[in-house]
Parts: sequence; C-alpha cells; structure tokens
Amino acid sequence: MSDSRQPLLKVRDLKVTFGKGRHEVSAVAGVSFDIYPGETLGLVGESGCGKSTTGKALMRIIEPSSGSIELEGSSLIGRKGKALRNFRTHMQMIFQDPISSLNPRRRVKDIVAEPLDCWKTVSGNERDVLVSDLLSKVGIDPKVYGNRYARQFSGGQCQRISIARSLAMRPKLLICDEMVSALDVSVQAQILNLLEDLKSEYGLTLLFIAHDLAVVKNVSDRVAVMYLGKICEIGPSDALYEAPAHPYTKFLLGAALEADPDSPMHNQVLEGEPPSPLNPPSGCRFRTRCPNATDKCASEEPQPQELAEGHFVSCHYPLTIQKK
Amino acid sequence: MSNVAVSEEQTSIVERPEKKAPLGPLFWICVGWIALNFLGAIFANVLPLQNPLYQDYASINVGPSLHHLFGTDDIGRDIFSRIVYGSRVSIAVGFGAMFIGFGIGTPLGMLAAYRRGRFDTIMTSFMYILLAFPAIIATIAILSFWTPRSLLKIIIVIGFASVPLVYRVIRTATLAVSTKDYIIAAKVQGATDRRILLKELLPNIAPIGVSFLLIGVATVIALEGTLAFLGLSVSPPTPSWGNMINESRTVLQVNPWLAIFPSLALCLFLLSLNFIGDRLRNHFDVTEVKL
Amino acid sequence: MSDAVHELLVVKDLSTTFTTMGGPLPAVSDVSFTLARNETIGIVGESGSGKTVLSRTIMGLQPRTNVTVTGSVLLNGNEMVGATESFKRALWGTEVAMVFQDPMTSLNPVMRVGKQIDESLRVRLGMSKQDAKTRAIELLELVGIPSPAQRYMAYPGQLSGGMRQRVVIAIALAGSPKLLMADEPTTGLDVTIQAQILNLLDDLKDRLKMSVVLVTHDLGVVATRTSRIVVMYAGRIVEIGSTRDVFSRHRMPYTRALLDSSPKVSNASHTRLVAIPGRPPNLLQLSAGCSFAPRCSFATDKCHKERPELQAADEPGHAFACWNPLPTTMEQQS
Amino acid sequence: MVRYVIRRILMLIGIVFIISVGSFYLIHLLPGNITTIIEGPGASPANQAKLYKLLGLDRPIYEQYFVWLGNVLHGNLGTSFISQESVASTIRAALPIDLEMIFISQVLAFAAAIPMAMRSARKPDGIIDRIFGAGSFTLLSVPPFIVIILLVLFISIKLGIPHTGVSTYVAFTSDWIANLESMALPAVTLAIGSFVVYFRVLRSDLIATLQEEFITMARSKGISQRRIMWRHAFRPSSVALLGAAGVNIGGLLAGGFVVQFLLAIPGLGYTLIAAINQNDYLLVQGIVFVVSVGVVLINFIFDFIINIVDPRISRE
Repeated sequence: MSDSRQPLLKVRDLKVTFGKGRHEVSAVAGVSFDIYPGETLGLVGESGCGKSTTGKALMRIIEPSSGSIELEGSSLIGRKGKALRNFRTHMQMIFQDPISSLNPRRRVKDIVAEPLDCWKTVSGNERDVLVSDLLSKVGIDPKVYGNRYARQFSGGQCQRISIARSLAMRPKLLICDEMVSALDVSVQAQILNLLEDLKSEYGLTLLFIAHDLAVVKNVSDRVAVMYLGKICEIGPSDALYEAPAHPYTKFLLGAALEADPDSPMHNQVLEGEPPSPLNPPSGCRFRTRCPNATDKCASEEPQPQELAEGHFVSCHYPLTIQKK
Repeated sequence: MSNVAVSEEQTSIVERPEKKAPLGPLFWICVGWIALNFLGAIFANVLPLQNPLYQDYASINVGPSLHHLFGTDDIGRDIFSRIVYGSRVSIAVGFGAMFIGFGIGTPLGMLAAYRRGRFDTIMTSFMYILLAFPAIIATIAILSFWTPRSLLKIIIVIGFASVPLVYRVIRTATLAVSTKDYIIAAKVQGATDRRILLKELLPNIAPIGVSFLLIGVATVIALEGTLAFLGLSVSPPTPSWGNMINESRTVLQVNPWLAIFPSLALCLFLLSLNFIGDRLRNHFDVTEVKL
Repeated sequence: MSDAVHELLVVKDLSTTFTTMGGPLPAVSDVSFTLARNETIGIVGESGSGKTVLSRTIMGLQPRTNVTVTGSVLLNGNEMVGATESFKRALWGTEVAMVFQDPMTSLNPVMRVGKQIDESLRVRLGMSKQDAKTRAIELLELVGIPSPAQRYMAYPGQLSGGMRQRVVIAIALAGSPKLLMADEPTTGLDVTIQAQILNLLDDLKDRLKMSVVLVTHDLGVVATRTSRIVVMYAGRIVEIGSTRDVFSRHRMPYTRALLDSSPKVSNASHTRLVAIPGRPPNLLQLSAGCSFAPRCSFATDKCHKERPELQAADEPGHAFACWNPLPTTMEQQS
Repeated sequence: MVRYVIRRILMLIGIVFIISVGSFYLIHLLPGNITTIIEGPGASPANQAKLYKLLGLDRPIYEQYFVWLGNVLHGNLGTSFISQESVASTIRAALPIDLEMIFISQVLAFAAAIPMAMRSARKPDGIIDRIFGAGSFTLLSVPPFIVIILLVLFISIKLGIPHTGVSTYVAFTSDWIANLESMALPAVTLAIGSFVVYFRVLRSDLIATLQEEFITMARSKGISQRRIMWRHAFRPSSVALLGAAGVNIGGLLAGGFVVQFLLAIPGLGYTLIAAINQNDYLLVQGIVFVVSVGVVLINFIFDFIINIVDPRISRE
C-alpha cells in the first residue's frame, strides 16, 4: 500500500470457522485489512456475511481459527490469561443491543467504573472523578443518574453509558458493532454525533460495523464491503460510494432507500438470496447472483487489485477502469 | 457536544419504568408465617409449651381445649407442643438439605455454564446420568441401610440427592445470562473470570436460585413426611410433622384431630414457601428458566 | 362522510387508550384520514408514535382487554369500531389482511407453511382440500418463492427471513383482500431483500387492485412507493399530505427534524447530522400542549400550553399541527 | 430426523449400560460381608460359602458383572433368598398394577388439566383463572400422603365405598369392577399431583404462546377463536406439557410407592419397601434396575413425541 503511515491495526488472512466436519462453516474466510491511527473504517454487509464475527474475532471473544491480528506491531494471537486481558483494554467494543450490554442489576457508576476496578489503576477518589467526567462527556448527568440501575434507562441512554464505559481505559481502537441499529432515527443521530465528537476529543480510531449503508458512510473515512465471509471491496468512502467497482457493492447501494421521492426506483434488484456458508460457491463467492459472472469466476478466485489509491476490489471484471 | 448533554437533562423522565409485579400483602403474610414457624422452632425450649414427650394418661385423645390447644394424641401428649417441636425437624431437613444441594450445585452449575468446553460436557453428562436414577429410591435405599438413622444423615442424603437438580437449574440459568452482551463487555474490559462469575453472573441468577430454593425446601419437607411414613425419618418419640401424621393413621376414626392439625401445619408451611417462591419468580420476571 | 362509497377506508377521530398500572395510556389520539381504492398510504413514526397500534386498531385487532377505542373506522362501508369479533372475523382475510413486521415470529413454527396458507382458503373460502393445496402453491409462486410445491411442505424454520416474509404475504393474499395493512414489512430484512419485498408489494398491489397501508419508521421506505404520507408523533397525526408535499413542503418542524436526522447515502462522509434533542415523550405524562414542544427549537409558551389542531396548508390534502409552522417556499422567497 | 433418533438411541443404550453397572454395584456398596447381609448374621459358614459360590463372588468383579448382565438380558434377575421366588416373576406380577394406576391417573389428570388450562389462559387474571390458579396452588402444597389420608377418611371411612380402604386391593383378573374401585383412591391421589403440574405448565406456556405474533396473524385470517386456541396455540404449548409429563410419569413410576404402601396395594413400590424391610437385596436390586430403565425409557419416548410435535428441535 502506498500509504506511508504505520497501521494501528493490521489484520491478515483472518479466518473463523464454527462446527466440525460436515457442519463446518467458515463465517470469516480470510479477511485482511489495516486500520490507520485516527481513521474510521466502516465494515458493511448483509446479515450472515461475517462482519460481526470479524469484530468479535479481533477482540478474541470468538477465537479465530487462523490469521494474524497486530495492534501497533504486537500480536494478539497466542496471548493468554492476564496478558490477553490486559491487551484487550487497548481495544474496546460497543454492542448492538443497548439493553443487554449493561448488567441490569448494577449501578451506572459501577458499570462505567468496571474497567478501572478490574485494573485498579486509579485511587478511589480519582475513580469517582473520572467516572463523573466520563458520564458528563456522554451527556448523562452523574449526579442525577449515577446511582440508578442500568435497567431503568432507554436504549439511547444505555448506548451512551456503554460508550462511557468503553472510554474509561483510554483505548486506542473502538469497535462499534451495529451500535445504532436498534435506535430510533432521532436518537441514532444523537449517538452518531456524540461518537464523532468523542472520536476527535479522545483521538480514537474506529472500526464501525453496520448494515446501514448511509450510517456507515456518514461516519467512515474508508469502507470495506463484506459478502459471505470475504471482503469484496475496500476503499475511501466517498470514492467507493460514488463509483462502486464490485457488482455486489453496486447492488447494495442500489437497494439502499433514500428518503427522497425523486430518487430513482430500484429497477435493478439483486435476485435471490446469499448461498449457505456451509457450502460456498467455488471461485468468486458472489458469482451465483452476479449478472456478469463467467466461467472464470467459477474456477478462479479473484484476488484484490488496486483500482485507485487505496481502492481495492476482488473481482475479475471490476465495474470501473483499472489503474495501470 | 454540550448541547447534547443539556438535551438529555431536559427529559428527566426515565423511559423504562420498572414493570415489576407487586408482591402484595399475601406475600408478606406468607413471609410472616414462615418467620413465626422459625421463631417457634428456635425458641421452643423457652416458650411456655408443655413437654412434647410427656404422656398425660388422664387426657388421651381429647379434642381441642384451653388446656390442650389442639388436643392430645393417643398417649396423652400435647399436639400443639408436638407441632411446634416438630417444625424443628422439617425446617432443619428442608433448609439443611438445600444448603448442601445449593452449596455444591451452584458453583458447579455456574462454572460449567460459564466455562463450557470439556468441563461442561463431562459434568453435565455425569449429572444427567445421575438424574436418570430415581433419586427417591436411591434416598430410601441408602437411608434404610445407613443405620442408626439421625437427622444429620437424612439431611446429608437428601442434600446430595438434590445436587443434580440444582445443578441443572443453575446451569440453565447461567447459560441464559452468559450470552448477554454485558458478560462479553466485562471480558472485553479485562475482568477476571472470578470477577465475572461473582459480580456479573451471580446477581442475575440469584433471583432464579432463590425462588427455586424455596420450592426445593417445600419439596424436601414433603419428602421428610414421606420418609416418616416408611419409618425412615427421625425415630419416634421425637416429634416431626411426618411422624405425627403417620402415627395418626391408626386412630383416624377415633381422633381425626391428630391427623388434621399436623397436616394443616405442614400444608400451610408448604403453601407459604411455594407462594413466596412463585411471587418472587413473577416479581423478578424469571422467564428464561422453567423450573 | 359522503365519499364513503368512493373511499375504501375512512378513519375518523380514532383514539385507542390502554388502561395500564400507571394510568390511561393514549397510544392513538384523534386520528382521521382516508384511503382510496388502489392507493398506497404511508404511516411514518418512531417507536412509541402509535403507528403500530393505529394499524391494528384499524383492523380491529387490538387486544381485547384493558383497551378503549373511540371514533370510527369505515372499511368498505363496514364500521370496525365496536363491532363484534364475529363481524370483524368475517372481514378479516377477505376485506383486509395484514403483513407483520417480524417474519420470524409471525408464522406458526410447528405448522407447515402450506397448511398455514390452506387454512384461510379452506376455513374462510370453503375450498376443498385439493383445491386449497393447488391454490396455495399458486400463491407461493405468485409471491416469488422458487419450487413452491416443495416449500408447501416446509416448516417456517427451514426458510430464510425473506422467504418467510413472502409466505406471510401469500397468507395475507389468500382471501383476496381489498386492503393490505403492512406493518414494518421489511424492518428485519437485509437491504437487498427489503428491495425485493417492497417491489413485490408494489407489483401485487397493481395486479390485484389492492389498497395498501404501509407502516414504517423508515422515510426511505415510503418515499417512492406511496401517494400520501401520514407522520405520527406521540399518538397523533402531526402532518399529512401527498408524499411530495410532506417531503419537500413540510410545515411541521418534527417532519423536518425526522428528515434531517437520518443519514443519507448521497451525503459526503462526516456530514454532521441534525439531531433532535431529547427523547419521544412518555405517553403516560403528556402535557396539555404540543407533544413535540419540549424537543422543538421553535417552541413558544403557547406550544407548551395549548395543543395545535391539524390545519390545512396551501396544497390540497396537506395539513399540519403546529403553532409556529415552517415557512412555505413562497414565504421563504419573499 | 433419522440421525437424531439414532443418536438418541445410542445415548439411551449408554445410559442403560451405566444404570446396569450402578444397580449391579448397589449390593456391593453395602457395608460388611455380602453373604452375611443377604443371609443375616445367623447364617452358617457352610451356607455362606455356598452362597458365595452361587453369587460367583469368587470370580473377579467385572466377570461377575458380565455374568449378571448376561442373565439380565435373558430376563433373569436372580432368585430371592427370602421368598425363594424369581425376582423377574415377582416384578412381572407387580408391574401391571403400577402401569394401571399410572394410566388411570394420567387420563384423569390430562382430562382435567388441558381444558382448565385452555380456559384459564384465554383470560389470564380473570375470575376463572384466579379460581383455578388458587385451587391448583393449594393442591400443590398438599403432599400425596395427606391427600390419601383425607380420601381414606372421607371416601372409605365416612362414605363406606367398598374396596377403597387400606388392604382392600382386588386384582383386575378376579373382579374388574372391584379392581377399579380399589384403584380409585390411589389413581385420584396421583392424578391430583400430576394435574397441578400439567395445569400450571400448560397455562403459563399458553399465556406466553397467545402473546406471540403468529396468534395475531391467525386472528387476522378471520378464523374462529376455537380454532386459534386448539390449532395455533395448543400445539406449540403442548411441547412444554409433554416435557413435564415425561418427567412426571417417570417420577410416578419411581415415587408411586407412597400410596401403594399406605393402602397396601402390591405394586412395585410396595414390593420395594417390603423388600427393603426384609433385607431382600436381590429383589431391591432388580426393582431399582427395572424402575431406572423404565424412567429412562419414558423420558426417551416423550422426547421422541416432542420431536414429532415440534419440528424445531431436531434441526438444532
């Protein structure tokens, strides 16, 4: 890659398989990408494409079956016990379901302080100050709400508390797994804005996983599109949305609904449904639904090729002209 | 950013008010009844009760009166006093056995469900095979061979026999909670397994555990009664509710009071325990686990 | 209303109030609108806006206890409010049918999908067993399910979400209803599948000459597929009008806020969203004024004290409920 | 489905094997010399030696087990030293009584529980539901030995209905009407216990099922309330009912001895208690083995039925 900066997170050929023998499913079938300091990488795809599994595998909540994960040059694979627990604090995660992310039987203050209590990095007094500060930062008044139980809060508030908790250890990388998809639009906008604010304030790097193309574009500098366990296209968000090179990306964008009565009706709708990951197609995984597929697509798996600066596509017949 | 913070303060209404089923006055009456029985059992010695073993041949099989509140049995012992003393056996067996059952079953069940993997597979298969054996027959067989019988032995045998059941309930409950995102979140923050088990899992399975515990105590107390009928509970003349009901069988026609009062004492106690357990389950909205 | 003959659905002053432990909960209040034959109307709102309760009340499918319904729903001339269960039952399936939000829960998991379609045909239309099966397979084909004869024997658990939603649509179509209520029909589905299902509904509407009520939280879903839109907030209609008027000539600040707060594919990345502060109100503690006032940047004292009624805008059929409406395009220019 | 059944059968064989080992070792777990335990402390050394040989105790223990297992597979559970009767034939004589008792009690329990639960669930917290709920709750707290005493007190003693008292059991083959009379009290007692379980399980599951979206979907088709209750709600909920029934019937097989003991009905449970009191260990061993296998088989059969009713399970 031409980018001279050192990546914060380097993922190479990450694979996750579930089950054994006949029931083996490769949920993530070899995924490689870099995330640079200070940027937001969006990971978008439909349900079952492996985007959430990728996120969890990065934290080793789900154990990857092979591949490498490096954060600032040190590997996450092979760490055990305290070393793994300690390493995880450099990366944090926010989940889809705001309600289930918080223990209903603990107080908000204790939830946010949990990482501090685990590692005992600060004294009791500092802890309280830090927690109050974090809560105010995410728009929850610590004096009014700090002693409430988590089960008393609405989805948007729960997601704010989750964000506060994830920031307590000053992580380098924040993985957001569908963090706004359970929220109403008006609340979703609040959370997305809050995330952008905190990102610049804390100098965060984000991996933003979501199925909503508009949301992903809004927060991301670069976007990766996943289909059936593989990345089919990755590139700068504006360029990728402007001129998608992979047919799947094009269909995905074509299906996204704009809140605009003048937007064109979807004449070209992707037919059929994704094949079962139990028995993925040979060669290119998208070929069974792709209108441009040829014999080559069935026999040969397309490798990522660079179309423009930082814009890679895994397709034998990319829709935009290849860079020479 | 600051305007977001302000806007959140404006709406001070908490949106998810707790929709807990109220416990109701009957719940507290039941709690009071259990407490009263406990007090009676503990202070039976100092209470102004007649000697439960004293045989007053002047008044045999008399009905309720001021002198003998619930009457006397066929050898002139005071039924009321015997019921109060008898509660000691029921309470000791019920809570004692469940103490053993939960003491062993809870940590095993939680560990198995949280760890999964080989420990879970082996432990769970083992417990399910134990469950296939009719526990009641095993209890009877062991108690009938393990002589001389004592209260402690009864508690130990029933306690151990209940472990697989407790294990199953706790494991299922823990499994349901383990998949919640806040458990993953705790791992992500670097919490130790011990911390997750004690701080995140235990408080959330406690309501299920407590309601099952109460229903378990009720079941064990009924089991003590059954054992008494087979002559496998504490030996007479020590009073227990089971013993008293058993003894009443021979004089059922002459003196039904002898059957009715201890039966009432037993049923009311079980009813209270079951009711408290059931209400707690509703109150905590325990739906994940079917007991 | 005199146009009852022309309009398929006439809703007038409809209110649905639930009796809860915390007091009466007005889920839907004073809703009135009409729907012509072969027309699609969109009902848009966030969670708690009353849109789902409204759609169920129109059908008469609200729970039978702890609920009070007032007003009137004329469905093809039949009054649904206060009607007996057996009267409504005669209309369900043949006059009006419903497509539910979550295809994972709206199909009976222990019944073969074919049987679930058959049921309406045999019980409601009195078809023979064989005829019903033939018709059910036809319906499965109509909604675009490949190898319908095999899928007839499948259990819902064996089908994907998109396929299940097609089955739900097939069930709804079994009685050839004149009105189809679609309650968030694509919310749980992936974007590509969502497009398939919406196109299917559009297509079926024209082929079978149905009217459709499309209930959704997603303005994108209704933007190109409806002729008119109802915007709901806290149980009330806050704006109603033709799709174009609502999108481009809205007067109610909430409609504007809703449009502005949703991210758009066409916007550049890192475009700052215009968030609506606060949260939707608690329906148990509604103020006397406009329910949106606490979150509205234009709110005045009057907004907090007095509730605005729907008032007509310049365009025909366009109305809004606001004391301080956004300026019309002409006003903006002047 | 076929794979599921095969897997379950393999598991069943494994569990039965383990039960056989457990039952076999039961008498070896007893403290002291087995021959002394079996023949009593007064037995002559010559007799003890004979028994030692007879039991094959001179051979290694795993060999003893396989000899025993071989015999069991041929239906030979040994001969009681107390009664000198074949254990298998004693069990064969007693088992039908248990089966008859369980069968009658289950018919009664289901006949009461299903319609009452359906009625209750239609209007949860309505008057009828409250009455049924309070009734079932009270019955839940009355142990079977109290029920049977009350029944004897009122039916047998006060009303004087024949063949309903203690030690009045009549075999089915000798007089079937009298047999049914003598079965009435124990069957009703067991039925009450089962009814409480079935009613409560089915009611709460039905209430949950009736709130499912597919019920609203079924309503919106315009089919009758009756059809919704039976076709759409009862079948999914019957899974919970069948699960409870499997456990409960197994429990009755193992725990039916209380009523048998109190009324002196010579079923398996009564025979077991008598055997324990007489130190008839081979009979105890035989009954424990048969009952355990029976419990496992009942669970297996109910799992299988649940599988047919609910297509969701075997696909997991």
